[in-house]
Amino acid sequence: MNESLAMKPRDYKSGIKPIWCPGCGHFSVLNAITKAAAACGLAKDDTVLVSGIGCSSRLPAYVDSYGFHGVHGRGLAVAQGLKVARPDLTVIALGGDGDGFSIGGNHFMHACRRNVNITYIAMDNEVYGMTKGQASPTSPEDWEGSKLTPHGPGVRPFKPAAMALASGAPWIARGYSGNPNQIARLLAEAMAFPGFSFLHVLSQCITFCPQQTDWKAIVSDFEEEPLSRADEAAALFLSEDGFKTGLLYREPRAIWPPEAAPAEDAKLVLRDLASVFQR
Amino acid sequence: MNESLAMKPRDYKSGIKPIWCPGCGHFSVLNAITKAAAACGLAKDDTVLVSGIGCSSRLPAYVDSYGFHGVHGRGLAVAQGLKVARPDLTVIALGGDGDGFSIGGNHFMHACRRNVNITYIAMDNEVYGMTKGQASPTSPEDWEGSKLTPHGPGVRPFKPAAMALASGAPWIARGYSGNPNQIARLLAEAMAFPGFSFLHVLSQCITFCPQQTDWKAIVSDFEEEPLSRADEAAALFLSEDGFKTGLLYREPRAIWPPEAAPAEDAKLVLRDLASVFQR
Amino acid sequence: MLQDEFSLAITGSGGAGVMSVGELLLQAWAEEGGRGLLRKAFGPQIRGGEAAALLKLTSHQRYTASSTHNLLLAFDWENFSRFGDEIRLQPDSIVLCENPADMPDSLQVLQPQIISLPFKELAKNAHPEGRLNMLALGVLGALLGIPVATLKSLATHKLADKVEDYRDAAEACIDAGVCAAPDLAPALPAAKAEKGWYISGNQAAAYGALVGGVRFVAAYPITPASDVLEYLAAPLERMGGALVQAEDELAAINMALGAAYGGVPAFTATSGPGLALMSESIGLAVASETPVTILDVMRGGPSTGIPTKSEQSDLNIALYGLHGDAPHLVLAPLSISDCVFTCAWAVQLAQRLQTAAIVLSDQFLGQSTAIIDPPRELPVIESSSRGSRGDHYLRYAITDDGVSAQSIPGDHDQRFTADGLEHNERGTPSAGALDHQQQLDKRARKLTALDPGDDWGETHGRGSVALICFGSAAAAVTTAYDPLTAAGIDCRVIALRLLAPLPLEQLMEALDGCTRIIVIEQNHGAQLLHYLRGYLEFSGSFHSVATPGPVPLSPATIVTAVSEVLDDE
Amino acid sequence: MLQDEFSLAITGSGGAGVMSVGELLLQAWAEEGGRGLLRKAFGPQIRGGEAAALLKLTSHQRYTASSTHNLLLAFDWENFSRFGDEIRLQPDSIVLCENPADMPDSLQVLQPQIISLPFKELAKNAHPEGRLNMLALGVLGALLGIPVATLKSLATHKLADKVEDYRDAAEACIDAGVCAAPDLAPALPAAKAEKGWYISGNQAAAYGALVGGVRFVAAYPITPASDVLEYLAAPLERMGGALVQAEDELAAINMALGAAYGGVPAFTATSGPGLALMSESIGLAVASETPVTILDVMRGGPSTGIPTKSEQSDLNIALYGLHGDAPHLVLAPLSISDCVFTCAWAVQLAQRLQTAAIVLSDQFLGQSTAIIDPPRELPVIESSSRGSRGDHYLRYAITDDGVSAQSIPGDHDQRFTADGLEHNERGTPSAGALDHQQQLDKRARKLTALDPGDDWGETHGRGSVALICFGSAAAAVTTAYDPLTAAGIDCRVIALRLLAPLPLEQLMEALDGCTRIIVIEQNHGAQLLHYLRGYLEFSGSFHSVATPGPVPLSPATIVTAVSEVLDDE
Ligand SMILES: Cc1ncc(C[n+]2csc(CCOP(=O)(O)OP(=O)(O)O)c2C)c(N)n1
Ligand SMILES: Cc1ncc(C[n+]2csc(CCOP(=O)(O)OP(=O)(O)O)c2C)c(N)n1
Ligand code: SF4
Ligand code: SF4
Ligand SMILES: [Mg+2]
Ligand SMILES: [Mg+2]
Repeated sequence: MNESLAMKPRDYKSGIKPIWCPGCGHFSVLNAITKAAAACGLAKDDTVLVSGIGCSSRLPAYVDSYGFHGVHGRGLAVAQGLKVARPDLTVIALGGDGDGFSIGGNHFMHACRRNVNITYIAMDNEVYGMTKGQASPTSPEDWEGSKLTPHGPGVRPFKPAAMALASGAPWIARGYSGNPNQIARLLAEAMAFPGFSFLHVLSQCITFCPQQTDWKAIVSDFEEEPLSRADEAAALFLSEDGFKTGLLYREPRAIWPPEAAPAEDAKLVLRDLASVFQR
Repeated sequence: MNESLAMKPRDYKSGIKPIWCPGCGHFSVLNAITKAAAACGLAKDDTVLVSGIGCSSRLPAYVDSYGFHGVHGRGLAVAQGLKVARPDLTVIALGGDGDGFSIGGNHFMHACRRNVNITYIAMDNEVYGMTKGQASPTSPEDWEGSKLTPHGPGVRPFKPAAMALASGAPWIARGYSGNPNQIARLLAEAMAFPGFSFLHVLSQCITFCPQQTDWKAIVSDFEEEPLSRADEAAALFLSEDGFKTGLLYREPRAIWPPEAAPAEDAKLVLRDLASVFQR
Repeated sequence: MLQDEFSLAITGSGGAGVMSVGELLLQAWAEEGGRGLLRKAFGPQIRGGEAAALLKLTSHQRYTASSTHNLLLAFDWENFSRFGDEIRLQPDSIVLCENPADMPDSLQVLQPQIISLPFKELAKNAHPEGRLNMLALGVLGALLGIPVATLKSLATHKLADKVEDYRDAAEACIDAGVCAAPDLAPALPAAKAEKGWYISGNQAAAYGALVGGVRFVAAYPITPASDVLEYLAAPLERMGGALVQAEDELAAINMALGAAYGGVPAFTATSGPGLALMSESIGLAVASETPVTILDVMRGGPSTGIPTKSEQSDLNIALYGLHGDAPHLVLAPLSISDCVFTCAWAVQLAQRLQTAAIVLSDQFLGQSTAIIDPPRELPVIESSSRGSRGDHYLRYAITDDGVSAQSIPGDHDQRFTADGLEHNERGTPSAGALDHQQQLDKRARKLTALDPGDDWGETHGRGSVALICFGSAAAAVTTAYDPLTAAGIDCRVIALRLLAPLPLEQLMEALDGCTRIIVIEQNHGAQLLHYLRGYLEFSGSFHSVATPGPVPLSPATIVTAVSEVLDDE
Repeated sequence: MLQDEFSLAITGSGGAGVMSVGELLLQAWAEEGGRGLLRKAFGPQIRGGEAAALLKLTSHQRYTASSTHNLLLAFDWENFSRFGDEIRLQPDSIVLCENPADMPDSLQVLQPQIISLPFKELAKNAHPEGRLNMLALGVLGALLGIPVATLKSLATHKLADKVEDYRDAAEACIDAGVCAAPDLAPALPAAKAEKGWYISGNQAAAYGALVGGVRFVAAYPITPASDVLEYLAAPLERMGGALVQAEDELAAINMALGAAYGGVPAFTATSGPGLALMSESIGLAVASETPVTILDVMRGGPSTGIPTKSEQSDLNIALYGLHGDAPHLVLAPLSISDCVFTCAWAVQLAQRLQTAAIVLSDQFLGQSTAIIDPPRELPVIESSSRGSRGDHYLRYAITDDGVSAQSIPGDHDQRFTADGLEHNERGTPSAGALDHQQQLDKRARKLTALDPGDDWGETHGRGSVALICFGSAAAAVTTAYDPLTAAGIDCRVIALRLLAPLPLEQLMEALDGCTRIIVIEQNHGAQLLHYLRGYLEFSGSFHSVATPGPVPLSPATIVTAVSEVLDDE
C-alpha cells in the first residue's frame, strides 16, 4: 500500500458533485469513508464500493475507487458475488435503510449468515429519501410524515442490530452522521475484520425528517468492550433505544467460502469431465 | 360454529391424495391441521390455507377449506393481503423451510414485524424436498447430502425462532412431526391468539434426510410457561439446540391494521375527491 | 386576439417557490374556465438545485409539452442556464427578468421582448416578509387577465397552514406584482364555458381505480408512481378499504392477489423495475385466474434508467414479460383525463375476466397537472359470474367465453384451492396434456372473446396514411394531424387504448383504405411497431417513428419525422 | 434387418429400478458404438409411484420422443396403466410381461407379440437377493445383442458402492435374463463407428458453460434446471472457481453480476419462474454492460405450470421480458449435443458484447440422456476489449461496434462506477437527452453489428415451404422433412440457434425462394411466429403449428399438421 504515503482523504473523492441536499447525513458517511481510506492507505484500484438504489446508494460515484451502482436492494448480493469471485479485492457494500432492510432484507439476513469477508454500511435515516419521504422499516411507529401512511406506519420498527445478530453477523457496530470521525474509525476496523462486518450508521435525512437533528442529543457512546456473547448482545439490542454508538458486538467465526485448494488447469478438468461422458 | 358439532378430523380432508412420500413428516402436519380444525369447529367456508411452493406447500389442496397455492416464497404476502382485505376469515399460511426462510425470508421478517392476525406454519425439514434434496437455510453446516454443496453448505443455519423474535413475532411455538397431537394443540392456540402466530414444525423428509428419524430421540418438551421477555427468549433461541417443542414465547402486542372506522359510502367519498379536483 | 395555446416557463432555484406560482396560476386559469397543463422540471439534485414550472394554457385538451415558450419569467439566470436547451423561446417571446444584461446568449440571439423588473426590491417593498414567487404570481396573473381576487384567494388557501403574516405578505406581493405588470396583452386561448377539474394523471389514475371498484392496494414506492399511492391512502381508508405499504414489489403484488382472491378488487402501482419484479406473480394471477390491476407509470429505461423522465419503453415487458403462455390485459390511457376512464375500465375488465390487467401510463401523463373536462361517467360493469355455480363446483370450468364462476371464501360449499400449477377444471394439479390444452385454450379465449366495444381506441381523420400510437403519444400525434394535413399529407390517427388483447377487428376496420402505417412511439426499439407487425394482416407498408425519452414527444418533431418517412419512400 | 430407430419402454413402480435398466442399456448400447436417447417419466408423486424408462436406439442423432414403442417390458400392469396413453405401442410391438392375461385392453386390441416371462421367479431362482431390474437388463441386453460381459461390467460399476452380495446378485440375474431372453431378432439400427458421449442436455449445458469460460455460478434450485448446477459444483471448485447456492434468484443473478464485474465469467441456470424474478437485474446487466449468461431450462407454463414437463413457452419473456429498451442475446440449443456449443457460444458472446445472454434449453433436452457424437471444438473467442484504453478512461465510450473497453477492479487507474442509471460515456449518471440517445444507440448497435457467422442456425433442404423452428423443436421438424418430402411437400427446414439479435440477413438468405413459412413451436401462443412476423420482410404467407407441452413434439404430428396447413390454403 505504497499509495498510502501520499494519500489524503480528499484524494479519494471522485470529483463528482453529490446530488444530496445540503445537511444530508450521507455527506458524513462519504467523508468518513475517504478518511478511513486514507488512514488505511486503501488501494483505489483494488477497492470496490457496491450499492443499491437510494440517496445513500449514490455514494460509490463520489469515491475514486471502482464502484457498482446496482438495482434497489441487491447491493449485498453483488458484493458477495464479487468478493467470492475476487477474494483479492476490498469490497464494501452500502445503501439505505429502505434498500437494505425493506426490499433487500432477505439478502441482509443471508449475508449475515453466510459471512463472506466484506463490509456493509447501512446508512439509516428511517425514511425513503430518494422517493420523497415514505416510511421505511426503521421509521418510528407513529411517524406521520408520509401521505402513504397518514397515521404513521403503525408497525414495530425493524431493529438492524438485533436482526444482524440473530442472522449470525459476527461484527456489529453503530455510528452517527454527526460524528464522522467515529464512523471512520469503525470503518477502518470493519475492513480489517475477517468476516462480514455490519456498520449501522444513523444518517439523518434533513429534508424529510428534520426532527432527526435531535439525534445529536440522544446518541451516546457504547463505552464497554464489544460484547462477544450472543445472548448478552441480544438482550442489549432488543431493549436499547438504538442510539448507542461504537463497536457493539464482535465474535469472529469461520468465513465463507473456506480457503480454496490451489486451482487445477481448466483444460485438465474439462478432459476429466469429458472422460466421464465417454466412459 | 354449529358445524363443529358434527365435524371429525377426517371431515376436513379434501379427498385428494397427497403426492408425498410414505413416511413424510408433512402428513403429520396435515393430520394436526384437521384435528385442530375439528377441535375448534373451524368453519370450512371461512378458512383459507395459503402456501408457496414445495412438498409442504402442496398441503392446502388436501384440506377441505378454501386454499391458495401461490408461487415460491410468497405465501405470507398473499395471506396478509387476504386477511387485511377480509378480516372476517381465518387465514393460515404454511410452507417449507426453503419457501419461508430462503426465498421468502423477507416476507417472513416483515410479517413478524407487521403483526397481521394470521397463523404461519413453517414445515421445516432442513432441505428442499420438492427439488430433490438441496440444502436449505436450516440445513446443518456439514450436511453433505447435496451435490450442489458437496462439502456441506458450510454456513451457519438459519434460526427460525430467533429470527421471528428479533423481527417482532409475538407468538412463537415449535412442534415435531412425530407428535401430531402437540402440533394440533399448538395450532388451536395459535389460531386463537390475536396477532401473528409462528408455529415452527420440525417435519422430517424421509427421502432426502433419512437421518431425521433420529429427531425422535432429540426433541424435548419445553416445560416452562412460555417466555414473555424478549431478552430471555433471545438467550434461549440463540443457545438452544432447536429441538425444544411447545409454546416458547408469547407477548401480545397491537395487531395491524388497527380496527377501522366504519366505512363511508364509496359514492360519497368519490364525490368528495371530485370536489377537491373541481375546487 | 385569440390563439390556441400560450406557453410560459417560470424558472428559479428549487427553494424559490417556482412550482407554487405555476400551480396557483393554473388553478386561477381553471377558475376562469380555462384549460391548460403544468409540467415540473428539476435538476438532478434531490432538493434545491434548479426548478422550472412549464405552463401551457390552451383552448383544447390535447396536452403536449411545449417545444418553445411564449413567455419566460426567470428569477435568475444561473438556474435558468442549468436547464441547458430544455427550455426554448421563440423570437416574439416575452422575457421577464431582473437583469437583462446577464441573459444567456442563446436567448439574446432570438431578440425576444425583454421586460426588466426589480423582483427583489418590489417584493421587499411590498412586505418585509415578501417573497419573489408571490410577486411573480401577481405579475403573471395580471398579464393573463386573471382577477386579483382569484389570485389572492387561491394563494391564501394554499398558505392556510402558515402564520397569518405569511399570508399578508403574499397578498401584498400579489398586489405589487399586479401593479408592476407590464402593459401587454398577449394573445391567449379562449376559455371553455365549463369549469374543469384540476388534476394530475396520477391523481386521475387513483381516482379511476376507485371508480372501477378498487378497495385494496398494496404497493412499494417508486418514482414516478408513488404519488398514485399517496392519493389513494386516505379515500381507501374512508371507504373501508386498505392500503398496505409492502416490503417490496414481490410482497405488494402477492398481497394484492390475496385480497383479490378474497373478493376485494385489488390494485398496485409501480414503474419499470417494480413491474419486472412483479412479473412472476402476475403470471400467477393469470394461471390462478385471480383478478388484479397493475399501473405502470413508465419512466426512462432500461434498468434504473431515468426515473424522473417519461418514456413508453415498457410496452414489451407489459405485453410479453410473463413466462409461459400467459394471456392478460394491457391498456394505456390516452391522456391525463383518460387516466380516470382507462384505470376504471382496466379494473373492471380484470375483475370480469379474472386475470391481470397492466395499465401503461407514464411520467408525462402521471406527473403533469392539467385542467380537464369533468371525466365521463363509467357504466359499472358487473364483475365476473359469481352465483351461477352448480352443485359440483368447478372453479376452472371450461366455458364458451373462457370465464368460469368464481367463488370467494365465505361462499357456502364452493370451496376450491386456487393454483398456479396447471390443474383440471376443479383446480386439482394436473400434468395431463388434455387439462393443459383445455386450460390454456380457456385462458386465451377469455381475451379473444372479449368485445371491447368502442373503447378500444380513438381515431381521427380518414386519410390513407395511418399514424398509429398508444397511450400518452396520442395527444402529440393527434396534434400533428392538422399540420400534416395542411402539408398535404393525407393521414389519419389511430390511438390504441387497448393493447392486449389487440383489437384486431376494430383495428382492421380503422385501417380500411390505408396504404401505409407509420407507428409513432416514445421508445428506442420501435416496440409497438414490431408488435403490430407481428399480428396485423396489412398489405401496405409499415414505417416507424420511434424516439426515446426523456424529451417529451412533440407534434413538431412528429410532423418532420412523418414527412421524412414519406419522402424516403 | 436394419432400421433407423428402435424404441422400447420399461415400466414399473418407482422403486423397481426401472431407470437403472434404462441407463445401463443405453450405456451398453453406447459401448457398442450406438446412438440413442433415454427419457424418464414419473407420476406426480415425489417418490415412488410409477416410473417409465423410454429408450430409443437410433442410427442418427435427431432425437425425438417416440410416439409408439417397438418393445414394452412391463414389470406389472398396474404401474403401466397409470401412464394413461402416454406410452403407446404398435401392432408389431413386442411385449414382455409376467401376466399377459392382465394386459390392458388398449394393448390387447393391437395384438402385439406377447412374451410371458416369470420375472419374479427367475430373479429369485438366480440369487436370493436377485432383483427384477437386473433380470430385465439381461433379457433386453440379449434381445439387443449386447455382450453379456458389457452388461455385467456396467452394472457392477454402477453398484460399486454397494455390498458385494448385491453385485453378485446382479450378475446372476443378468445371466438368468440372458438365458430367459426370447429367441427374437428385432430389427435394430446400425451402430456408428465412433463411440459417443453418454450425456444429458443439462450435463452438456454445464460442460458447455465451462468450455465457454464460466468460472462463477450463483443459482437457486429449480426443476428442471437444478441438475445443471449439480454438475457444475465439483469442476468449478477444481478450476478455482466457485458456485454459490443463493437465497433466491434475485440474489443469484446479482451475485453473478458481481463476479462478472470482477472479470470472472458468470453464469446462472433457472427455469421460467426464476427467469421472471431475474428480469429486473438482467436489465441491469444490459444497462451497466456487465456480461452474464442465464440458462433457462423451460418447463410447462404459465406460473408454476408443469414443472417436470417440457415446453417452449418462455420465448416471449426471454426476448421481451426486460423493462425499457434492453437489447440482449437470446440463443437456443438445437439438440442435446448442441447444448455444449450453444452454451459455450452464449458465454463468449455475452463476454464479448458485455451484455446478458439468455439460453433457452428445455426439459426435454435437459433431462433426456443421449449418446452424442463427441462435441465439436469451440474456437475460444477473445473476451471483450480490455487493455485498449487511453489515458482518460471512458467506460461507456461510444464506439462503432457499440463495444467499449471494459476495465476490471485491479486494473490500474481505469476506475469507474458501473451504473444502471442512464449515464454519459464516463459512467456518470445523466438524464440528458443526448447521453440517453447515444447510450441506447450504442447498446443496440452491439447486437446489430454482430456477425454471427454460420452458427446462427441450421438449414435442411431447399423446398419452397420453409418450416421455421428454434431450439429443441429442431430435431422433430428435421425428422419430419423426409416424410413431408416423400408426401410431395416441397419444404426446407430452418432451425434458429440465435434468436436475438434476429439474424435477419442470414434468415432472408435461407428463405430465398420460399413462398410460405410455417412456424413450428412447442407453445400455445405461437410466440416465434409473431416474433418473426414482427421483424421479417417476407412477401409470402405465414402459418403456424403451435402445440403446447407436455407431450413432446413428434415428427408424425408435425407431418400431419403441416399437411393440414397446406391443404387449408
Ligand atoms: C425495484 C425498485 N423499487 C422501488 C424503487 C424506488 N426507490 C428508489 S430509492 C428507494 C428507497 C430509498 O430509501 P433508502 O434505501 O432508505 O435510501 P435513502 O434515499 O433514504 O438514502 C426506492 C423505494 C426502485 N428504484 N426500484
Ligand atoms: C421462483 C422459484 N424458484 C425456485 C423454485 C423451485 N422450488 C420449488 S419448491 C422449492 C424448495 C422447496 O423446499 P421447501 O420450501 O423447504 O419445501 P419442502 O419441499 O422441503 O417441503 C424450490 C426451490 C420455484 N418453484 N420457484
Ligand atoms: S432527501 Fe434526505 S437522504 Fe436524500 S439527499 Fe436529501 S437529506 Fe439526504
Ligand atoms: S421429498 Fe421429503 S418432503 Fe417431499 S414428500 Fe418426500 S419425504 Fe416429504
Ligand atoms: Mg433511507
Ligand atoms: Mg423443506
